[in-house]
Amino acid sequence: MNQPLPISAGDTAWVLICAGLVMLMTPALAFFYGGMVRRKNILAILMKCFACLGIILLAWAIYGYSLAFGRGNGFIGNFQWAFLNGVGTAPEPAYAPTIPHCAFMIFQAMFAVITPAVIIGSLVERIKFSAFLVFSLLWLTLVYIPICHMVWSADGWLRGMGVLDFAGGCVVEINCGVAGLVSALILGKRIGLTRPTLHNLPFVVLGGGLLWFGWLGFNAGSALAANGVAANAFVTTNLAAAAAAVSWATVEWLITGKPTMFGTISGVIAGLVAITPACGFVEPWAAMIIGFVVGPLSFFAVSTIKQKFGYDDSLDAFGVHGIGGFWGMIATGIFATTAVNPSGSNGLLLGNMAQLKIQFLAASFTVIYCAAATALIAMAVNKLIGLRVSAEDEIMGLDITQHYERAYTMLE
Amino acid sequence: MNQPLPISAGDTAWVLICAGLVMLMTPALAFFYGGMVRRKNILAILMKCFACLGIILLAWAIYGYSLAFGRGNGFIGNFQWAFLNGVGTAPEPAYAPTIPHCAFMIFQAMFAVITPAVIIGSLVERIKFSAFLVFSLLWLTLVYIPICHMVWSADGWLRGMGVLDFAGGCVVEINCGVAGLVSALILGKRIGLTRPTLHNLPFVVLGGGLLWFGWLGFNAGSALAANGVAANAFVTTNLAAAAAAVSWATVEWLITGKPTMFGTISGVIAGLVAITPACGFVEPWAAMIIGFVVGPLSFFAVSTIKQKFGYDDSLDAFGVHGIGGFWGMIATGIFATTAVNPSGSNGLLLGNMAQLKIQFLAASFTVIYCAAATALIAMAVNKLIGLRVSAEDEIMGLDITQHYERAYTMLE
Amino acid sequence: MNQPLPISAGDTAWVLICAGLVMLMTPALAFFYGGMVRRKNILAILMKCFACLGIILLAWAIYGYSLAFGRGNGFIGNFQWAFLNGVGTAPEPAYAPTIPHCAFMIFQAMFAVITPAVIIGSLVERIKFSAFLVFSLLWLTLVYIPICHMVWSADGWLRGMGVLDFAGGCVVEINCGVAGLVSALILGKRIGLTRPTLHNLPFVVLGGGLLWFGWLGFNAGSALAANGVAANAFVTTNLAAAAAAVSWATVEWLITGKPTMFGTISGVIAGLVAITPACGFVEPWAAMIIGFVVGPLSFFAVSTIKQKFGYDDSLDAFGVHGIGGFWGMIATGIFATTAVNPSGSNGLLLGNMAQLKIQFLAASFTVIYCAAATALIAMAVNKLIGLRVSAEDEIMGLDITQHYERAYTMLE
Amino acid sequence: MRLITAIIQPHRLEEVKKELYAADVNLITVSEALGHGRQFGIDEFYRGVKETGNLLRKIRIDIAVNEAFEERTVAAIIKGARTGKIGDGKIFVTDLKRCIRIRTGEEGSRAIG
Amino acid sequence: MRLITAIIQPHRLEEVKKELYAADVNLITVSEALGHGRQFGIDEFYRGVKETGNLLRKIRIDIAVNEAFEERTVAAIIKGARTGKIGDGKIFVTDLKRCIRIRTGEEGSRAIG
Amino acid sequence: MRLITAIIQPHRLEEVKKELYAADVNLITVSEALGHGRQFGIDEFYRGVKETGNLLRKIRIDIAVNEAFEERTVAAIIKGARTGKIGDGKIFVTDLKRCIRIRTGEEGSRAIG
Ligand SMILES: Nc1ncnc2c1ncn2[C@@H]1O[C@H](COP(=O)(O)OP(=O)(O)O)[C@@H](O)[C@H]1O
Ligand SMILES: Nc1ncnc2c1ncn2[C@@H]1O[C@H](COP(=O)(O)OP(=O)(O)O)[C@@H](O)[C@H]1O
Ligand SMILES: Nc1ncnc2c1ncn2[C@@H]1O[C@H](COP(=O)(O)OP(=O)(O)O)[C@@H](O)[C@H]1O
Repeated sequence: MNQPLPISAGDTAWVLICAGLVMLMTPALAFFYGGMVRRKNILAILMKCFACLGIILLAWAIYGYSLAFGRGNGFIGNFQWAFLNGVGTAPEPAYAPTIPHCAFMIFQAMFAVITPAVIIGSLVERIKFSAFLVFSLLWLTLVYIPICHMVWSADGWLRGMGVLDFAGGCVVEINCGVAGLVSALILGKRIGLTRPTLHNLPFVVLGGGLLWFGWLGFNAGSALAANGVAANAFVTTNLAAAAAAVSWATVEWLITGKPTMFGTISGVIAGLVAITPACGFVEPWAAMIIGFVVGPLSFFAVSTIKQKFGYDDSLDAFGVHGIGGFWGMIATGIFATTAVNPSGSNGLLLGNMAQLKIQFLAASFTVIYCAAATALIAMAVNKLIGLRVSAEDEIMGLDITQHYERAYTMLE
Repeated sequence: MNQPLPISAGDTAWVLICAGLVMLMTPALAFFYGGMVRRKNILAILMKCFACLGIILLAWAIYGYSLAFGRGNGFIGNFQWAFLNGVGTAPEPAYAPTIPHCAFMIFQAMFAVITPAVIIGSLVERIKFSAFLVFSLLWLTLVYIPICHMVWSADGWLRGMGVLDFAGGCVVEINCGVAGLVSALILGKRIGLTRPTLHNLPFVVLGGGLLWFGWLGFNAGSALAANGVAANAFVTTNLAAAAAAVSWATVEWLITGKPTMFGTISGVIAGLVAITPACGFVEPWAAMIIGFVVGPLSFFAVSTIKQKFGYDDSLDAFGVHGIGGFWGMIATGIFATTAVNPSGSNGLLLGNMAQLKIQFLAASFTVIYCAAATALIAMAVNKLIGLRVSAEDEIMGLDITQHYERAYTMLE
Repeated sequence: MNQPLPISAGDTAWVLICAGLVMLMTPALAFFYGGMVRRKNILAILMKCFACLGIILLAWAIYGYSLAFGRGNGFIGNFQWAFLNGVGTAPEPAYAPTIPHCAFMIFQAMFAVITPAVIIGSLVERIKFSAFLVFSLLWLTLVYIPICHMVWSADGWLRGMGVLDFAGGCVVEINCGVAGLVSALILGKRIGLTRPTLHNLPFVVLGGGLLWFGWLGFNAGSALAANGVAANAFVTTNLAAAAAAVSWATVEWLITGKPTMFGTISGVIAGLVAITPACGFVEPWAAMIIGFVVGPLSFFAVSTIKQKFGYDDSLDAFGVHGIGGFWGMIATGIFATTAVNPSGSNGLLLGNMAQLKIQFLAASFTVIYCAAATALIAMAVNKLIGLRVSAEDEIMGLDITQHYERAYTMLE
Repeated sequence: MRLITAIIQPHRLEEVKKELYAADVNLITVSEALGHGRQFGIDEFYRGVKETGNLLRKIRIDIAVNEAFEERTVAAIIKGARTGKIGDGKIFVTDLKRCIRIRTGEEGSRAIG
Repeated sequence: MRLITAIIQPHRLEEVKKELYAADVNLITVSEALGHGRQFGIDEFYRGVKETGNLLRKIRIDIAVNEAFEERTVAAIIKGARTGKIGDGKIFVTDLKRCIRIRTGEEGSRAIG
Repeated sequence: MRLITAIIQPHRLEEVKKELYAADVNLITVSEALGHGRQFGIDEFYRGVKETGNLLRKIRIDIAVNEAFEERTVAAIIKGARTGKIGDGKIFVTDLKRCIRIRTGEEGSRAIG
């Protein structure tokens, strides 16, 4: 780079604040999940979320960013930017020509943090803290980074094939959802669970509200500039969240007799998940449809399929993120239009069947690769240090046994 | 539009992040209100707030935005932008010439969401969920949209008359405050209430703190550009909130013997309300006065007037938003200066008595129109499906009876 | 100013949103602290935090900003900008040439608010509310404003000497940490305290998470423009927080057997503190080192030194902010490089021993000045109106005795 | 002396307190409880999964009285707590052997009031 | 009549309820408690400072029964609550003088069920 | 056997526990309560509206002991809880018919400790 590209203050302001919003999503997720478990296990969730912020930010700076976005081959990057060497304030034209390279790096870092954090939802109330640390670092390295490279990096093969994944339908959502399911299967069910575990629904709603807020940065920030595409993504994100909240609550109303707050906030998240890959490629009306559809889909997954098969995907990372992410990838292939984003493609509705196939292929590839790699990692960790706490510790609660502390002490 | 206007990245970043901040205000309001009721009724509040986010965002996209901002007559818009058709990424010069049209639309959408959400405060612990849904959609359509059109749209008659309402003194604050009072009167008092209902004051403060944060986007974002007017609005908003917090707490100190946290956070909200119409037109010193005055005004309304007349405006939407909004409109007529905002007007203090009259007229018109229309809507809904839950359900709590769920379950 | 400088929309958007983020830090701090005390004392903490927002914002507008940034002598400013007279929308080239002057003013205002708010952590569960008000106003005027002027104003002597303090290592962190220790010593220990006082660790984590989010604006906003320096500060801030979280938790794991959530979030804050002066001057790898080091440092301070000397710096303002801030100032002198920020200097590692000396001198001066002045103020207030509540009130709890209200009422 | 323990509906607490004060019974201890009785709980649903709501919120009141006050205390509780609907609760009376006022060390009837 | 009070481990509550219902004991009152017994609490650490965890969460169950039901109630509680580990808890039985149903005013054995 | 129930000020709990342990009484159950007695509550104000604070936070301690331990237990509680100010609380002693250790099924005096 002889002559660095000029930096746009507006775009830089936008991407930085969006990176901040995505950072906030991990604490938000901590509360979204934390309220759903018994109070003896809330700190263990908060702790794992902050552990992701801690270790994954460091890993990202040390090698993750370079492996994910460095120029390697179609599957994985290289170490050119290890220790953020060369990731300075000059823009990197391959990714974001109007903002400092390091702004792009940190925006991406927050995606790498929250993805394994979502997996926590499948493992709560029984996973050993040390095992989670090892698992999440391995998973980052062997699953997140490769998929991220394939879909988003300049030389990724899925990107080369033309897949549309605006903010992480494959990279984030399918990935964490499938990983959650697979690792929950390997980890096994919680002991003697006969009742719902929620101890503080307002915390769930607080986390969910902050997730919505943060997701606006997640999705609209993925435009990497404060332009029309960002504005469109911002609009579609809100509309999909709204539509899915309404459709989930409506299905509940029809089936169980009343709409619930827990269902509504679950619908919000499902809608945000589904619009993630699509938000920068589809029009607002399509976003509403995408949201409307995902509500019942995810509701059905968590209330019926999970019950039927009896797996303990405890807080439904799979039912919400896996299912929603897959639908979002497909929906992008249906509704995408270059009218919204000239650097995208048209989808099925505009006659481009090919795009739908690409979307399906990318989503399926992610499912298969992620499932296989996650299974190997989880089994390896299980062998090595054991995934689960002892039955006594599980009964006693993870907060006190894994962290020597309690969330609430209420005598004075 | 042959040649679309160029988009400013800085302005777009600003309006989008401000739209995000205003989005956050509705969950914030949910906690502000949710902490004030008995724990058997908190979810019913959170639920109604998220219902506003859900259904009103959709309604706004489908017809609301067009009816509010489309070119119709002086009272109401048209359907030119129904389904957001034509609301794309090119700027709409009539409203915000430097940002995508859809960014303006979604910023306004968040105002339409929070306004009916504020009304919830008057109806808590007894309104039927289905009735609230119908009520709020009707109210959006028949009250919010017309007033919004009259005050803010290119051809609104109040705007034509020269009313100054920077961020919603009439459109948002008076509107929701008066609607709250009127619908509370029609709904009637809660059963057998002899004690304050607050169950979690920290939640109230959490909500209030996030409301302050979000309100910065609400007010300063209303400049629709990241310019001097926005910066001025940002400053005046903070100062008015601070002044009203201090004056409310001081009045308490004098009257009841101690300043309270609940009073202080109430003062914050009252200050934010009062500065809403004024923030982009007045200087910082005037903002401090506006804030100082509203504290005692609202305190008096909620502690004395409400007790005296005995209406059950449960969480004081009227006392805080109605009273504060009216004072804010008047204060704008007193303190406005074109030194701050050349596209505004001077107020009384700079010799322009006319402006004060216009402000008074607009505020009064809003009171009357809103009161009449809200009364009709509330009575119609009451007739149709009944506004109130049964006495048994009210005693049992709305969470379990309206939503089949409970906020806190604390045995393990 | 004949011809006002043009305003950059991007920079203005950035600084305003950052000012909003810093505003949010005070409510965030309220929860961070509020969860750490017994439930009978949480409102008294929230109240003091909001009191800072209230009275200090007003004081800043009335005289604080002018005294801090107005042109006076090397030690203190003047009254040229009292009542914000002349602090309008035109940029002030001495401080931030591309944004409205009032945007710079309000960004700085939020720093002035949070600094005394941090001191609350040393005084909880026993300080009289009125005494805190007087103390904090005096402290703002006699400690914060002078130090701020010396370090940051155009004619401050420490700035003239070349001290590097990007976002407030001296001005904010050392200042509040030392003031906390000194005033805690004068205030004395709480009565009969034999157990930890935390009543709600999730609140601590909520506050801590929001503090991290807000701190991104605090640090990266201090670039006063959305440029490469801001992006670098944003990156270093996140990495230091992550590193310190990991190192604190690791030390716990080694010493007590398990890493805790409370330790991890404390590490986050310590990391944010330490990087505060350095963030705009050092590279990301250095930020990781700075964070790694501060974790054990602060852990040692709060778990060993405090126990040994037996002072009641209740929530560790000194151990975290004082120690962390001092280390941050020194670290800036070690790791600073003009490659990151041309308007900075090189540090020890690049051969500039002088910078390290300057940093040490500025930090030490702040310690000494702050300690002396704080001691005088605290003793004066103690003499005048008494710092402490009565023993009965302390036992009964500050919420009910100082504010006539209770945080949680849980019977229905 | 008697120890009277009542399990009542939460929303009747104010009424019961009023009746007790009216009957000159001023010293009481209140706590939270969850009850399972004849009263039919409402089913709850979490993400579509049904949970039979079988523990309902109740309030427990403990009152130590002299024999002479037993009847009026029971009567006051009934008056304040009765709605006639299932779920109104129960009153349990046990024999109280000793009652000591911590502050003074007084015992027996004098310590009760 | 008897008042049976059991202090059990929180995670056994569902099991105990099940056994009670199986034994036809359907009316119970549950509340939260903290217990200190033989069971060894886990030390807690807050910012490196040790706190001997000496109060563990327990559940308290109160059940009023007729004499005839005493044995089966005690047996059901034991069956549901026993894990064989220290901390399983205790059952306390006291004599219940009177039992009144608030809704109807009924007294004695008929009011208990 | 005796069931000793004490209502004390929350801030005396640590002291009471210390005295009980000193008196070799190690097994106790603690719970939260709200009390209304002679102690004068502080009026509360919410948005300017007065609320007579008439329920104050208390701690309830339940201890089952053998007769031989009754006196020292009562004495220990008094020693730990007494401040001499109104609100110190009460101790209630009832007769305990049976005491069963769930873990072992042991009954009576042996089950108590
Ligand atoms: N035998 C009992 N033992 C313990 N608690 C009881 C008993 N009977 C009733 N209760 C308590 O009283 C509450 C109300 O009893 P319920 O049978 O629902 O109504 P009612 O007394 O009006 O028939 C129950 O929820 C339970 O807490
Ligand atoms: N004598 C007693 N008085 C009051 N509560 C007791 C007594 N003995 C036991 N408990 C309660 O029962 C719980 C379990 O008792 P513990 O001694 O830990 O186990 P175990 O009964 O299996 O020996 C204690 O935590 C305490 O709450
Ligand atoms: N007769 C009683 N029945 C039930 N609880 C009582 C009784 N007397 C006192 N208490 C409890 O003891 C607490 C302290 O009693 P109070 O009269 O305030 O102080 P003191 O015992 O020092 O005179 C009360 O708040 C209440 O919880």
